[in-house]
Amino acid sequence: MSSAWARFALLAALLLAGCEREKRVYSGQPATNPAGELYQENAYDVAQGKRLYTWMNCTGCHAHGGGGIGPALMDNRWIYGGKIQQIYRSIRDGRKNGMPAWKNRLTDQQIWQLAAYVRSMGRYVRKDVAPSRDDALNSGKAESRRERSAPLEPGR
Amino acid sequence: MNWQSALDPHSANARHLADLFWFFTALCAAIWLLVVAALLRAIRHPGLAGEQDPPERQLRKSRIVGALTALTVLILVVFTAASFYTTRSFAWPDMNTLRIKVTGQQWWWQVEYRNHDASQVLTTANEIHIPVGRPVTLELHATDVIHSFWVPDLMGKQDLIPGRTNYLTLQADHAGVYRGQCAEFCGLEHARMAIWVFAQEPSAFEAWRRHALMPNTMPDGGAAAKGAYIFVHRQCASCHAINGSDAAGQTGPDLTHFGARATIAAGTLHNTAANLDRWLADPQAVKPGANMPKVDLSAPDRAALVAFLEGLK
Amino acid sequence: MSAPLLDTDLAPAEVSARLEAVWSEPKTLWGWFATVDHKKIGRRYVVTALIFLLLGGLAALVMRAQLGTPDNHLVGPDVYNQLFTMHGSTMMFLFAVPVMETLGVYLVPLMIGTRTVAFPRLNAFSYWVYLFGGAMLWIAFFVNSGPDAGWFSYVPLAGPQYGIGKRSDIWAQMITYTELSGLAVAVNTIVTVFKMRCPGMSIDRIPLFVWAQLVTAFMIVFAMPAVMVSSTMLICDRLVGTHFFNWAEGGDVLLWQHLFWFFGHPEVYFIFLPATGIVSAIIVPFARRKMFGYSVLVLALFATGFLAFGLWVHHMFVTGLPRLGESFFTASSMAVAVPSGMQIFCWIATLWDGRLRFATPLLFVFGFIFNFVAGGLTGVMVASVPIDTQVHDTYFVVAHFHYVLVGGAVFPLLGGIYYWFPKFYGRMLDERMGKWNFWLAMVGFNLAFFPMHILGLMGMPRRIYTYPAEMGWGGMNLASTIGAFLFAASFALLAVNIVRALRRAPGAPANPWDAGSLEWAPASPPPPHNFTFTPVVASREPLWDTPELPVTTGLHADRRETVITSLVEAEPQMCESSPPPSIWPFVAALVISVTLLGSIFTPWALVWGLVPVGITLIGWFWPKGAKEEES
Amino acid sequence: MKVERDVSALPRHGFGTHSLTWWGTLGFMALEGSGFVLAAGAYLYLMTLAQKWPLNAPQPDVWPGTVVAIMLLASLPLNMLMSRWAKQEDLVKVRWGLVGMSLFGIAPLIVRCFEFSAVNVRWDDNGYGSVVWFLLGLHTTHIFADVAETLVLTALMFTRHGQNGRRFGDVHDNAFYWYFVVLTWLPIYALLYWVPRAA
Repeated sequence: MSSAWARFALLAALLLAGCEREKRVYSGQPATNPAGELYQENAYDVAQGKRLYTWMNCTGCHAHGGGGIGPALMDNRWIYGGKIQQIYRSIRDGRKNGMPAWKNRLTDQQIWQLAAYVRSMGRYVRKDVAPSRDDALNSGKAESRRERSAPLEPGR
Repeated sequence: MNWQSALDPHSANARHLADLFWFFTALCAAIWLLVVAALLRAIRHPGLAGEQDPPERQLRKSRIVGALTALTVLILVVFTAASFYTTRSFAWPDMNTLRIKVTGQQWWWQVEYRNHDASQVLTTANEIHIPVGRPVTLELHATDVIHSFWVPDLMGKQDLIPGRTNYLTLQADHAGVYRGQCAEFCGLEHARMAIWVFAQEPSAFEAWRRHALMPNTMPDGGAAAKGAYIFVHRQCASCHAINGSDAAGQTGPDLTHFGARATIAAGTLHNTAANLDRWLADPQAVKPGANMPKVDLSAPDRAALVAFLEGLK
Repeated sequence: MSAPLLDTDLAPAEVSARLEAVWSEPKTLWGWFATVDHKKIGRRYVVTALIFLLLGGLAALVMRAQLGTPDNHLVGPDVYNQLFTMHGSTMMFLFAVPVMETLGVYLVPLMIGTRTVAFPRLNAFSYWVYLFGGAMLWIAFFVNSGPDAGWFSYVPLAGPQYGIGKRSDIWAQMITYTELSGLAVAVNTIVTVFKMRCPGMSIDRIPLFVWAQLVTAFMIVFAMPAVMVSSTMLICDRLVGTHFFNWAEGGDVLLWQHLFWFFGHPEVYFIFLPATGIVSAIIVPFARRKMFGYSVLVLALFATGFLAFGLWVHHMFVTGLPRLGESFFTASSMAVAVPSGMQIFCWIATLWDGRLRFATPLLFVFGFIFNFVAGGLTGVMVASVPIDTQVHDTYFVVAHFHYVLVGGAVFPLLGGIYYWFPKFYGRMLDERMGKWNFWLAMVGFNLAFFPMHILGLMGMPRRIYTYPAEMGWGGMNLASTIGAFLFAASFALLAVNIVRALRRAPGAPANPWDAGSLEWAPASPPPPHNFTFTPVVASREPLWDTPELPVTTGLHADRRETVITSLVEAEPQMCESSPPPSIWPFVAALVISVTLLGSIFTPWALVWGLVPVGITLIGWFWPKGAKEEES
Repeated sequence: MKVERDVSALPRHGFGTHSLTWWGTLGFMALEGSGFVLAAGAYLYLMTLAQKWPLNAPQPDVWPGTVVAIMLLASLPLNMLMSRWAKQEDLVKVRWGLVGMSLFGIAPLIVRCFEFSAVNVRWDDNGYGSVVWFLLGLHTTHIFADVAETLVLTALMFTRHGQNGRRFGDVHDNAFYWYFVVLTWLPIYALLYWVPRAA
């Protein structure tokens, strides 16, 4: 009997995860998410982050995650930490050696979305939340098809 | 107000379409009435004994059905021919006329007046100005999903398809304002993706074009100057460009001469100071899902921005 | 093997009792899931489809409420887009096509005088797959993952980049389920009609309803694979990174539209042709007259079925295709009006001299002609390329296809429900409520959809979730919304009528309408084996022409067996046994559904799923020693 | 009761056009065939849009596909005999024929594994790769399904259920379907390997 309940609970959890994954909040994020974790569990936010990644020309330095002038974003080496809050801070405030601060160029919500997308590049988000390929020139495996990178190395 | 109606044509092309439409409608309505009359007559007609028609009656009915079928074929031939000749009456796209590249994006229109001379290339958004009495060739592109360009007063619609280029010829008979909107479902804000066509006398058009090519002069004092500073140094400039300022964002609509435009956010609101303030306060409350984020601005900052943008005539 | 027991060895009453026992399944839970009775499956299918009609209708009502006034905020764009996608997908894939196909699952064997369908287990499997697919779609909707790219799922909007989340995957996989089930039913119908008609039912005596089902089944076999191919390509683009629709890597956006409409246009006829079959089936008994122009009507079915494959491009007139091609497709789209016209003429010619009985089913046929002809004529208008450039993707088209699909298929279906309800459930529906139902439906439907023609011409595009007041569309939208609620009320009345009838004791006679076709020969509802002795027919309306049907003997009375006849003349060729109940179709449908659902999240699910799917299929086909399997 | 026909003397199972499953198999061939035609149509459609074909990929290596074609064709005589033996209800011949057909089915599947790499393009490289893999995958599914069915039938025929007219009907229909699997490969083979060379 208890296993039946457990199965039911699992099913309910899966369905609710579906709810969260697809929710679309257009304006700001509710106060229930002060640390911004929910952004990386939401397919819409991650997809918006991916748009911003292109629109803000992040590819100029980081390419499609493999890095170039700037560091790679799809491996497990994170100079300033790979948690979403740390990535958020890197984008918002910028980092030395060339990473500009985006706090006056993007809104808080957009920075969170961008950070959530960056997390998806090494597939540190769920597979069903990570974006699929773009309608553009082939740039390798889409985020949703990548294997999750190795566990994060602690930030320096 | 018939500013977006297929039945209120303001160009030769749209008139041909409306004429064809009325021709079809008249004939179809007559056919419908005849069928319904026949049905009513059949209902009232007294029944005959037996389960099957006698042979001579069968033959008579067969002749009638045969004749009606032949008549159907004839009418359809007429319809097909009429359609064919209406299509033929439309000119092929002419690349030597005024060419305007229209790019559909989620959920606004980018408009670029082509010219061999790079200094004469003009970029604007959500509004097209055309000279009256001259064919204008629209070059239709899309960068994200499929959209469809449709200004019914002037011409039928044509899709904008990623990876393909379509052409549409517009020619307005007389000066006026014609509204159109995206006709192919394109996602969240498909409902709020309007475009306005301003048909102007050639001289007025030329004057508009010259003016629109010029950079905006930046305000040198007061609220507007503060607004200009905010625009360039806050989030606005990441996506929007204004010729004459340092703002050079490429992903949102070009806002040069924004104050002279009729609407905000692709026809969502009329362009008034109050509406602009409402839009800037929270775009997502007005056009949920649009790519313009809610930027945290104090009321005075917003007022300054409004003053600046509305001043970009 | 025990000595075979033939029906000639027993008294007729004894045969009937034996066959009833042989053709029933145990009245247990297992029996409920294991049944392969085409009538039970058919009834479940129809009821399930009507539940989906209810859900799709509710979605439409919310949409109408939203559009009733300008700048309305009842629902936002996200919910609205999901609503119209759900409405369209549900009505097309989960209601209209299945309900029409499976009215045939119930009626075709009865009408052709046989005991079951050709592949009863496949039939049960179809139902379960369909049920699971539909349930998945609606559960997804309720957890905020309803598809939102329209029932046509155009790429790139439904593609990997712009179709965010799992929504379009769910749509694409729902297609797999429903097409699997639709194709299986189609094959079943074809073989049943080809090989199982009772002796004497040569091809010139097949009821028009059965002809319609047969032609539809053929269309399904050739058209549905197109949407299977395209939805598989879509899901591959989304999940494993193929580039079918990626214009930057050698794919093409319009490839989707070609494939989708190669299926999508014939699909309209999957719905309409069986509806014409219903119309023909109703007109004859209620006009008390044999059909005028039987062969013309059969020819018209074939002509429509054939032409339907040559007009898919008329959905793409504004995509910028070459002009010459457009002219061809204008002509072909118009040509399809010819067979429809011929059908209408023949029906009116039959009614002309008939001694009409103004019962509800016939009223719905009148409503059908009234509405469908209007929809057909606006169809001729949109077939014209120049006119289409103005009305394409506007409310004019919404009006047009609702006149065709609701007027042309739902009205006949409602008439069919009133006509066949006594056969399905052994009870009559109330005639007075039926007439109310009809008039309410007529008024509601026309009030809801007529103004949309004008709205479209006034520039209102489809699929917009709101519009500004200054567009001047408010009044007519409000009228349309009121009409939609009236139309919904007519369905509520039907529901009340059905519930009240079901609460009465059964007592409908075998042939309450004094009809001539075979489904009215057995009791209402028919026994599990349909016919104690397979009838022999000598005309198109056997119950009229031979009050006591001649029969066939020599089948076994101790196992499920049917007569197999020749393709054209329906002369007996052999006796085929029919499989007993089995739980395996249900299990197989369950396992395949879980596998397909899993594949939305990881393609490996298809690989892992092979093992359980293989096991269930072996379980399904491995003989268990029943008489039917060994003889 | 007026008896007009008596069927007690008629056979209780049949082959070919008398059999329901034969018609059912034909129905499934028709719909799968229509799937093949549409997939091939998609291939040709994308080909006409492309600047060059194969698109950004070397020509496919013809050998594995050719070997598959030869293997499939080589299986036809035995398949033909199988149909005949099944009709004659010769259990011993049918048993060993099925073993043979299982091998004739498995062998091309093994070569097919190499074929996927011999096309010199991956499904996620570009539209050309996608449609090549799609056609190849579609056909592989058909071989796989028929081989699986053949294996189960083989096992079945070696049990006590084998000596039964209905089983021979199944064997006959299985052989019928194998023709379809073999014959569909020929146009796809031509399309995948020779059309791009001719273009």
